[in-house]
Amino acid sequence: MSKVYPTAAAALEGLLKDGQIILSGGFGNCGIPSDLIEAVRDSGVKNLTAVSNNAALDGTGLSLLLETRQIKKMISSYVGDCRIFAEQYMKGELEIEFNPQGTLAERIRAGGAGIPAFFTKTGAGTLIAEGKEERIFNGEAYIMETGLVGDIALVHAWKADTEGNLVFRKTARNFNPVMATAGKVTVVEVEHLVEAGEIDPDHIHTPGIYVQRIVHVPDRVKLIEKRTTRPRPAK
Amino acid sequence: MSKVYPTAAAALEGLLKDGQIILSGGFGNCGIPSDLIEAVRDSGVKNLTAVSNNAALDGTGLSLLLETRQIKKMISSYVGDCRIFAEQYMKGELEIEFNPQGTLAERIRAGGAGIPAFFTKTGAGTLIAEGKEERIFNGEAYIMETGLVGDIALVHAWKADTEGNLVFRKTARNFNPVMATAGKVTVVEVEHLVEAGEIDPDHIHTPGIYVQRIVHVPDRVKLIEKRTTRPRPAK
Amino acid sequence: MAWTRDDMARRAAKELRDGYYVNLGIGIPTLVSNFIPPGMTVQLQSENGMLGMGPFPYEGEEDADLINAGKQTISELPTTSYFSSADSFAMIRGGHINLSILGGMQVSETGDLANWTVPGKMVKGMGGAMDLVAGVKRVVVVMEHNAKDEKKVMRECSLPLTGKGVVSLLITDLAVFEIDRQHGMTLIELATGVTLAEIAEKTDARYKIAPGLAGR
Amino acid sequence: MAWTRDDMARRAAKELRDGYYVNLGIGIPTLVSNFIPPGMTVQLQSENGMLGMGPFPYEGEEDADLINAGKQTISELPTTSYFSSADSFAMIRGGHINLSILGGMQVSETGDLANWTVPGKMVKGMGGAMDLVAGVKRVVVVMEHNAKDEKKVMRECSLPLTGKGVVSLLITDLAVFEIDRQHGMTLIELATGVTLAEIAEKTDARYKIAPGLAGR
Repeated sequence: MSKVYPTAAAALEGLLKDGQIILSGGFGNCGIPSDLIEAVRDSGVKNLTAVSNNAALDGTGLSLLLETRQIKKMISSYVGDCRIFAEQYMKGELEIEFNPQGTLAERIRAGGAGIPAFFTKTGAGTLIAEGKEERIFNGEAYIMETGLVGDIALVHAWKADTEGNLVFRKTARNFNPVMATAGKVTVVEVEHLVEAGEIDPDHIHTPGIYVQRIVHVPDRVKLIEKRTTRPRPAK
Repeated sequence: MSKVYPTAAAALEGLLKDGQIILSGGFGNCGIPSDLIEAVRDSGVKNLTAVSNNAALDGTGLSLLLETRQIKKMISSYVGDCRIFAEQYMKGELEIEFNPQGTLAERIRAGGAGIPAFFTKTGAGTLIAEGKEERIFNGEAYIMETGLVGDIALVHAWKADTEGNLVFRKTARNFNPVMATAGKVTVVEVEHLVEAGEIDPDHIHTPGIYVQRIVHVPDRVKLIEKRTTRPRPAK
Repeated sequence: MAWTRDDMARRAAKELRDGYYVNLGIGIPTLVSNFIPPGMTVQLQSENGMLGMGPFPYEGEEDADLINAGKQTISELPTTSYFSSADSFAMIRGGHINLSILGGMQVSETGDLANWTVPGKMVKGMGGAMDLVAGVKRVVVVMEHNAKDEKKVMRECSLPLTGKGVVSLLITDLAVFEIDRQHGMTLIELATGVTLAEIAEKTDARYKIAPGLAGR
Repeated sequence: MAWTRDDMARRAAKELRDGYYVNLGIGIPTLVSNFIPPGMTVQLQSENGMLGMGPFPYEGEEDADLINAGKQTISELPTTSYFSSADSFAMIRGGHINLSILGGMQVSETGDLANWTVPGKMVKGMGGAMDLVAGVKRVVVVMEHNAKDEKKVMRECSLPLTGKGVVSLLITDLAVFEIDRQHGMTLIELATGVTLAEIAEKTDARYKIAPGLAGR
């Protein structure tokens, strides 16, 4: 039973349905599952709830699914960089649930780890606490947050073996490993695909148990949102 | 400010006090911080609460501190392999709190991650649930467990750099990374010590922020509890 | 003619499916790995932090850093990955393991399992058993039908529970029972030569009899 | 003579200690990294999953996989480690970061901070700010004392809070205040040429005046 599929469309075939919760890795434009998101767009599936830290820049990442109005709700921590997001949100066409970034990450980690709820200090005494159970531990106020799982998780990894063991690269790791744990089905696009046994088992970030389908996307050009540099010192 | 100390005793100097909670990595005899435990023994500190999955075999690991009666309480998931443990426990000289192994791991993970409490299905409807809050999520019973932190965490790693970035080896990883996150002070013994920059930053299991003190223990002989083998196939 | 330990392991192996991730307990469950059908890929999880557990190492290749949850030396496979205890039990608790095969002391007709402690004896601890039965999607218990003259397949367990309503399938040396939280226990197979009367006599639990077995 | 942005960053840098792990927000806080005293080792955390954040890369060495929480390209150091967002915020929430230096819109005399949204304007989201102020041991806010004619150092924040009782030190272009949950706000420094009268006029919060400043 091979986990490897020839194209992003093939890797998603039979999985997508209207109204699903889709988890997507990535931070800004870094480490986003671009090919898989394009395949979701091309599938035409709609009324999605997208869980992702950001919506990426206009014309990239999840904003592609905003353009086509396939997303009805987003759960994110920051969307300030996306114009189309702002437009649809201000017009009331898009529902948004803001979660503090760490709460979002932990809710997804909890979802993947079988933890239905946990307490965190983050957001206690703020708007975020409204409607949530508050409890005092050791004299400090905490609020209860719930675990979050998705129907499908879309993940971008640097390298995978055919067993689905994943390695991420630098800060492109971000939300990807945690999304991989919380999808009922997890689909991964990888820049490098190798045979099982070619990755040192102590270097694996995400064990293959979390990965149901893999597509090899070797040639994707990765975008940089803010290109900041310093001058080279004179020799 | 160097994190590297010349001996295990030096690495613990000024940290130990009677009545502390000591977290110790290791599973059975695998990946236990042997040199550090010996240094705790030699310090004479007492009335300790030891948090560790096991007590190791007689004459090794935490059982050394049982021999000297420095431990008044253990929080563990399984202690069946340790005779001295059984003796002291049956005589009522040692207090024991059994936690399911996954609950123990998650309580420590939560402690290190600033989560005072979480819900888990593990142990619901059993003795473990007694005195704990029970709550239904999605029709299933869960119990509330609390985060756990220690005064000192003792960790065994395979490799460290001088910044305290750690790499573990095979199943000697076990409880070590999570213990490292939950000690107010974390002291690590390492088989290999290298300069900062010599470990690929994508291969680091525990970032240096969790490590306050390091001691290099290159020559320790590692014990095997159950040596099981298969015959080589005939050529 | 009760089933042998190998027979029971062979029967348990029929619960495996291609691509499954499986956790095997100590004792008879460990034997199940000898009966994985050829061509079927199954990855074994060891809850101390490993997926893709290989067989015992060749003599001389034992590695103190490479043990299973039973503390035995084992070996790596090409599919192997390692992770921490916290990550291991996140995997277990999160329902990512397809199947766990465990030993038992008592199983009830509602799927309760007792397998970790006997009052009055030295308590060794539950290890990862409570997490496994609570977290794994499908729990199969393999155990002797009776211990000497004591019944072990019960209306209610008398021993402290490992988990409540967690067992999906019970394989004993005499028979196989399906357990469903709503519909209770059903006897679905008999070991060769075992009669319905013998099961009735040796079982405290109430159970239905699957249609194919009636009259045997 | 109010402090410049660089002056404020230089003042904030005095809060650094050797061996500290520090998270710097966007804007003036980012400038603090230019004023780390020689010989002092400080590791910067970027909440998208990096410790040991280096400077901007040399031209031509930008890497799309290596950005900070402000989405700018950055570089690695010998001390660098990478980790997931969940691990990053476990680190933040768990109190392992010694110091966070952030920008602010309003700070109250009890240490409340508002810096993420203004009612009526487009909501961009709080990102990691709520986690940082809740989790980091010591939170320093650097901001202008006033916005045009609006006061920003308040008895109570009028804007939605980022955190309640979280700010330990407030550095403005005019002054520095210590904030203690029990003892309230204390003015401890004035920018060169700034008078107590000017602070009194421009501040809504109630504050004590540190002994050394009285009469200026």
